Amino acid sequence: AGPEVVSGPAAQPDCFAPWSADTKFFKYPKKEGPFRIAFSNGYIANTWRIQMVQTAKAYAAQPDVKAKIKEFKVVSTGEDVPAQISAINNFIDSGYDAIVTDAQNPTAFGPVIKRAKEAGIVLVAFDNILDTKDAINVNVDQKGLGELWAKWLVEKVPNGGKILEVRGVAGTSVDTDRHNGIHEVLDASGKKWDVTEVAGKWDDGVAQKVTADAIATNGPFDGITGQGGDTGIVQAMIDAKHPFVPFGGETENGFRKFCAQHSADGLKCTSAGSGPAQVAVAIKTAIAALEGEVVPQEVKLPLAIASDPDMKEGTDYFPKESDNFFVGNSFPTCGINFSAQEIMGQTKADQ
Amino acid sequence: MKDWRYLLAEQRGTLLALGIFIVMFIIYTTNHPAGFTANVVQTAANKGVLLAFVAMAQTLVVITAGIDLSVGMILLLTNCLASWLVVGTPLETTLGVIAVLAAGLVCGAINGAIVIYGRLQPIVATIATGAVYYGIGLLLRPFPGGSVNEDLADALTGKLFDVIPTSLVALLVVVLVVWVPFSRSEFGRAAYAAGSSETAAYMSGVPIRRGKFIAYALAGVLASVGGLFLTFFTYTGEAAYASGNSYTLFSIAAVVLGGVSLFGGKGSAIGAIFGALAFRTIGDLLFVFDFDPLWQPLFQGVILLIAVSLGAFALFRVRNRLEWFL
Amino acid sequence: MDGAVPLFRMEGISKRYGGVRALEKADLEVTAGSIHAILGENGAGKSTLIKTMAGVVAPDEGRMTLDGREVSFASPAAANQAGIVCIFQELSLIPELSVADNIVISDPPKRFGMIDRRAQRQIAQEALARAGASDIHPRALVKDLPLSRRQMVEIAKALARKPRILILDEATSALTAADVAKVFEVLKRLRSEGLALLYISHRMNEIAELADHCTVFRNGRNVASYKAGTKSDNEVVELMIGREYSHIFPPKPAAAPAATPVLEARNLSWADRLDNISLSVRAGEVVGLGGLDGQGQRELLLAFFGVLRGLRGEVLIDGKQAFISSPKAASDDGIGMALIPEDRKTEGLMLPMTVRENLSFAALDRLAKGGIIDRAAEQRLIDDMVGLLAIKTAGLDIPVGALSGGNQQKVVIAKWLMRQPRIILLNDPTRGIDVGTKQEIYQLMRKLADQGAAILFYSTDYDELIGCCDRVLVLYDGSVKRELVGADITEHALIASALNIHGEGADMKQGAGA
Amino acid sequence: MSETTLGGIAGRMPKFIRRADPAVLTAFACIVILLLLGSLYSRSFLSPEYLLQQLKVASFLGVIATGMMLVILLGQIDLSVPWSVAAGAMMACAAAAYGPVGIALAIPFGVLCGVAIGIVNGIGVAYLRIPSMIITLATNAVAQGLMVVYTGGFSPQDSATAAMRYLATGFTIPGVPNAVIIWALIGAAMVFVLTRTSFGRAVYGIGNRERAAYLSGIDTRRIVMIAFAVSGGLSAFGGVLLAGYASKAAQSMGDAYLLPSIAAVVLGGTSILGGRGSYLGTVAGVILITLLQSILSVMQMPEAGRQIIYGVVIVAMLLLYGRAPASR
Ligand SMILES: Nc1ncnc2c1ncn2[C@@H]1O[C@H](COP(=O)(O)OP(=O)(O)OP(=O)(O)O)[C@@H](O)[C@H]1O
Ligand SMILES: Nc1ncnc2c1ncn2[C@@H]1O[C@H](COP(=O)(O)OP(=O)(O)OP(=O)(O)O)[C@@H](O)[C@H]1O
Ligand SMILES: O[C@@H]1[C@@H](O)[C@H](O)OC[C@H]1O
Ligand SMILES: [Mg+2]
Ligand SMILES: [Mg+2]
Repeated sequence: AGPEVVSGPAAQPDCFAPWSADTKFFKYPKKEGPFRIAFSNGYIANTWRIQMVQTAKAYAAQPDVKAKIKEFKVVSTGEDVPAQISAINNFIDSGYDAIVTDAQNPTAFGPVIKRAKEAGIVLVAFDNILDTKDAINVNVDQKGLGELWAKWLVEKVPNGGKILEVRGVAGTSVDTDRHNGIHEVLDASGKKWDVTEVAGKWDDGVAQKVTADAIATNGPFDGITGQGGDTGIVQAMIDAKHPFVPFGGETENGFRKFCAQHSADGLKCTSAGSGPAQVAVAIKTAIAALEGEVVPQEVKLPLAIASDPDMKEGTDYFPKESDNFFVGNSFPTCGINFSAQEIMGQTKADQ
Repeated sequence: MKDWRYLLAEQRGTLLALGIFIVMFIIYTTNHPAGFTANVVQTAANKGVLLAFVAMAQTLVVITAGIDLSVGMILLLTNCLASWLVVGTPLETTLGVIAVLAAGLVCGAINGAIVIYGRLQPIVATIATGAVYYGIGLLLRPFPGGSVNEDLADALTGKLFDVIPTSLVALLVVVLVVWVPFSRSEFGRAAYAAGSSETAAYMSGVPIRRGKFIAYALAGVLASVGGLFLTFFTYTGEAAYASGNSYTLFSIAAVVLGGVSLFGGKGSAIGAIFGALAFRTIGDLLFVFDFDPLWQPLFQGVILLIAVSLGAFALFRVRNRLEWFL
Repeated sequence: MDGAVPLFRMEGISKRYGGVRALEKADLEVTAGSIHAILGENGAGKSTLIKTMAGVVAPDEGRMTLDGREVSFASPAAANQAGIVCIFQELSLIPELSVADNIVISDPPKRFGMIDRRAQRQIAQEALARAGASDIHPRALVKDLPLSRRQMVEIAKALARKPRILILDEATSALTAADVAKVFEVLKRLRSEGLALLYISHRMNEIAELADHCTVFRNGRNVASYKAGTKSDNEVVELMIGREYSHIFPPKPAAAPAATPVLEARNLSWADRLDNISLSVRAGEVVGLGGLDGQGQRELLLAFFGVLRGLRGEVLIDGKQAFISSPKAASDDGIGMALIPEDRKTEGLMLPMTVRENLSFAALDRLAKGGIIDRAAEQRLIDDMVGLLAIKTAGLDIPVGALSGGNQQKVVIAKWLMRQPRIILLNDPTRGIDVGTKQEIYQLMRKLADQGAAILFYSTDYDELIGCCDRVLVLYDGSVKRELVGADITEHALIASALNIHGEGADMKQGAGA
Repeated sequence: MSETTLGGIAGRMPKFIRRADPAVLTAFACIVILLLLGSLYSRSFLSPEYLLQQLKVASFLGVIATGMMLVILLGQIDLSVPWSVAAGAMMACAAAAYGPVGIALAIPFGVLCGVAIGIVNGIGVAYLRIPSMIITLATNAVAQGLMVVYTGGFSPQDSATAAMRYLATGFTIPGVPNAVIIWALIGAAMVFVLTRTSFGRAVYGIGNRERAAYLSGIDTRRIVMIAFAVSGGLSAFGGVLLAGYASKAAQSMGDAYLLPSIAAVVLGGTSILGGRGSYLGTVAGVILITLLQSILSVMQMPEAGRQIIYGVVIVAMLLLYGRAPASR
């Protein structure tokens, strides 16, 4: 009872952009709304995920979306993969029309994907996507992100030099993809690069610590790239009185604040990443699929990029706000325009 | 005399765990949109059995008054290993399964050797070996992947006669093949004796070291059975640090819920199994009650807090305050 | 020795613990078919000697022969294999296991490689019966049994191993007279069956009744070996302590003081263990608690000390009703109570901590100003106590666990005297303590009473009750059955009322334990 | 009974022999060896900047491990460290959103939140007699739940106040980071408490034999309760410092401190069974762990190798000096 494979383009081609030229397109049998949609999240205890869950709720509450949804259920199961698999199994057994997931493991969901397909349920993964051709994946280009950061460094450090690469959580595909992207570009540049790799675990504290260590023993560096915890990395540079150098990093507001503040001193940044609002795109995709529209099997989201010298106060960073949220939260091509403040602030007003 | 009273007293922890589990599971299934169906039970069983294996492993060590903070990492390591080895023809698959179990045995034996012959305190010793096992797991699977013999995997995570979850049958088999002989053997008794009072056991000529060593080694085997099941359940290997840690911590919770004393010498793996199933059902309750996703972790925490505090009610019956101290 | 070939012989055995010489070239000969008593004051090396025999302790030098062949045991299991079975002074039962499990622990019967639980139970029942303790259920957990029952289990366990040499290291210290009698029958039977028995006890009357041969230890050496009955008690005691010995009990004052009672109980009841107990203790008085073990004496002391919950009835201090909810409250200045607990190793002391820390532990609140310990004051008080009680220790900063039992007991007493208590509760304080130390403790008790303390004293030893107490209350089944005063305190009266013979059924069986 | 009676003998043994714990000495020796090994890789391992940087980073773990040690001395354990750290950091930052008063009270408020978690642990362990390993696991889960709800529902401020930054990264004495001074002060206070106060004695007493301590008239439940409260407070304070260091609070910031804090305490020679251990040992353990992590990180060892070496080194060091005495 799976979808029909059809030829493109997708129904809303600006938003549902196929990953590559050979991406397949799906057309599911049209169903009558309103739909029962379930969302299976894994881990929840970081800001990115909280912002993501809030965005999901806000999106589902928008009048036009709400009209199409009969029930929107969210379950967060923690870090444990089997618990998430079971949650999805339960959703399947309970007859939801579509299941959206941020998966703890890309390869572990084979049996679930099979069952969902047999039951005719639309399964959409985003952020941590699934390694499959039988469900829909929505994501930013993680490897492209690494490439982007490396290109920035190649451009700003034209003669090659010493680079500090602060990586994420070992063993995740996100970390690997980004790392590979970085190194492919650096290698291809033909310059001589001396890269010091440390693991910052996408966490400011950890990243700051390992950066401080690296500066003390292997510094100074000519350029830096960080996958996350970038506020901490800059902080460590400041604490160690390390000169400001070009930096390719994520979209944390704190990082961007630093970039804007110290741009003149040499902290030339490009900041891009995976916005938590992809969840809204994923839900949107699920609804489109249920309505029988043509959707690509892999949806590629644009990176929300802001680079020196074009970082604008009030759109790209917010000096008065927390360091801790990810600014890139809107996907205009999909009509998803939440700002992070709106998301995190809105509920504050509700309480 | 009143033999059954003694029997009841012996099994009190296990029965309490069984009771807690049944109550929770009834609440769960009666509120489940799909109800008490074979599928719902199978889903719950597959998830629960995994933790049950790890909890059994933890039980063996806890009985000796030790603790194994590396069980979760042995689970990960053997999961990664299985995702390489448990593939191919039935013969290859069988050899793979044996190799995985052997790896678990080796991990457990290393823990045992360090704790018993190295005379290190189990908590730190296993924190350290856990790091090593995780590191090896990460070497095997730098990122998630691999595969498993899917026929075997489907068979063991599926249903027997379309009703009984095979995983439960497998759990039963492991209980019969590992736990029952162990607990009734001289070495099992030595493990209990050592946990209850190591000096007394030594003075009585009990083979303490062997008993403890076997307990640790079998714990490694049971954790690797868990690792196998994880592979069957997910078709892959993954060295996920956080998940390994949470299995370790969950196993402690399961063991306590199952009436196994962390002070050693008391409790049974059967209790720990029900403890594990009950613990898993706490997570399932999220599914049937409509909780705001942000409140879900808090809900789970509070239920856990209540569950572990249940045992404290017995305290109000204590009339002699010296009984507070063991 | 009767010309018989010794079954087992130890020659020149030495063992040191750090600076302590536990054994110094000790010798011993054991013959089949006889009971050999080993005597000596606390710390003389008796336990170390038999631990060496039993494979628990590895000797530093010396040799052991069994049947003329040289042997050495790597573990207790190895000694068991050779037929040497020991009932250790510190019980070696496993609390969380059942009585039956414990009895067969070293060599359980097996079927298909697994323990045969039916056979095990059979063995246990037989062994319990042989030890005269068939009232103990084989399925009961050892931790649920009172100390006296545990000692019986320990004896049954030893018998189940079919030993050639059976060693009892103060195995009867917690037993009641009735149990002791049963055990003695068993031991005599074993002797007639050709076993060699080694018997360690501080109770002279037991040795007199049982032993064929005696060896006295002092400071790690055997100082005398003689045929039982050839020396008077006084001679033996002098051999043990290495000096003259007389007047074990201090004289009692002529008349009891007539002040208002410092400690009084009215209709005190608790659970099913204490039943309507009323009693009073005046300043300057030593009141004994008698009766068979386990008749509520320990509970009564714990009740006064604020340990028990759900107490009914009244406790009065200086005639005023008091609600004591914890040992802390009991020891506070207004009340000034102290309890010398039953088991010094788990209740009285923190064995790994130093003598100093243990001594001041109960008086910290007095030694500290604003929570900070006044170390000079601490030192002064400790010096006083160590002097007063003549505590024998290699220093104040060694672990208290390294002291011999008698000295450990003195530390327990001293730590409470540091608070200058007005009411002193003593729970069998001389168990397993040598005569010399006992004497010191008796004198101390009387001295404290003379200085105005009210003392409530539980003992399993009738001689002590007779020698020390102004009055004795005999408990039976949780209530006071009889009060004996002055000259009425006789062994006969104590035993009779302990068995409750005065009241109803004359042939009461002592079976309250299990 | 007649020979050497009397107590004045205490003074005879030289003090340093009685005091110096071989485990602590070996731990410090291991630190030196680690540094020497590191310096083979890069000269900068012996540079003052690197060493100070290590001490600064160590002081966060040091503050947290101080609380852990207190609890371990009781024979208990505190598994609620991760979210006590996070709660302390997050709540301190959150308080700063409430005007000048909030900013002034930010640090005490954060610490207080940790104390609150500790009190729940303490009630569970002391009054309900729940094994600490499990009750602290549960409170950790509850604290996590509360933080998730709070963050999602109230989007609290999460940047550190100037005072927090100053405490963690500023300098009062030139050359010595404030964090190190704070750790030194807390450590000194701890040493004083453990060795000179009745509370400290009671802690060791309870760790050795709670029953005997209770019968000695110690309010054991109060002591246990206080120890857990202190542990919670110190964890939270560690979180406050960490937030100051990173200039912001984050959810997962405590995760990396649970196992290292236990390992540090035990590497320092404190018995996990309670009743035995000295603070100096914990200092050594903290520095050891910090250095080890740092050296492995700087050597660019891949994560897998790092974990393996970390584990092996800990086992090796414990085998060197952390073994229990042989049984006979
Ligand atoms: N494990 C040990 N560590 C340190 N000292 C010990 C140890 N065992 C025995 N000793 C010391 O050896 C000496 C002899 O002890 P032993 O137990 O043999 O005496 P004992 O005659 O059995 O005394 P008691 O009548 O009190 O049982 C004592 O001074 C004791 O302190
Ligand atoms: N593992 C040990 N470590 C240190 N000292 C020990 C150890 N085991 C025994 N001892 C000490 O050895 C001595 C002899 O111990 P044992 O228990 O046989 O006799 P005791 O202490 O005199 O007890 P009791 O008075 O009950 O007979 C005691 O001083 C005891 O504390
Ligand atoms: O994609 C990542 C997300 O899964 C994690 O939770 O937070 C960091 C992000 O980069
Ligand atoms: Mg002895
Ligand atoms: Mg003794």
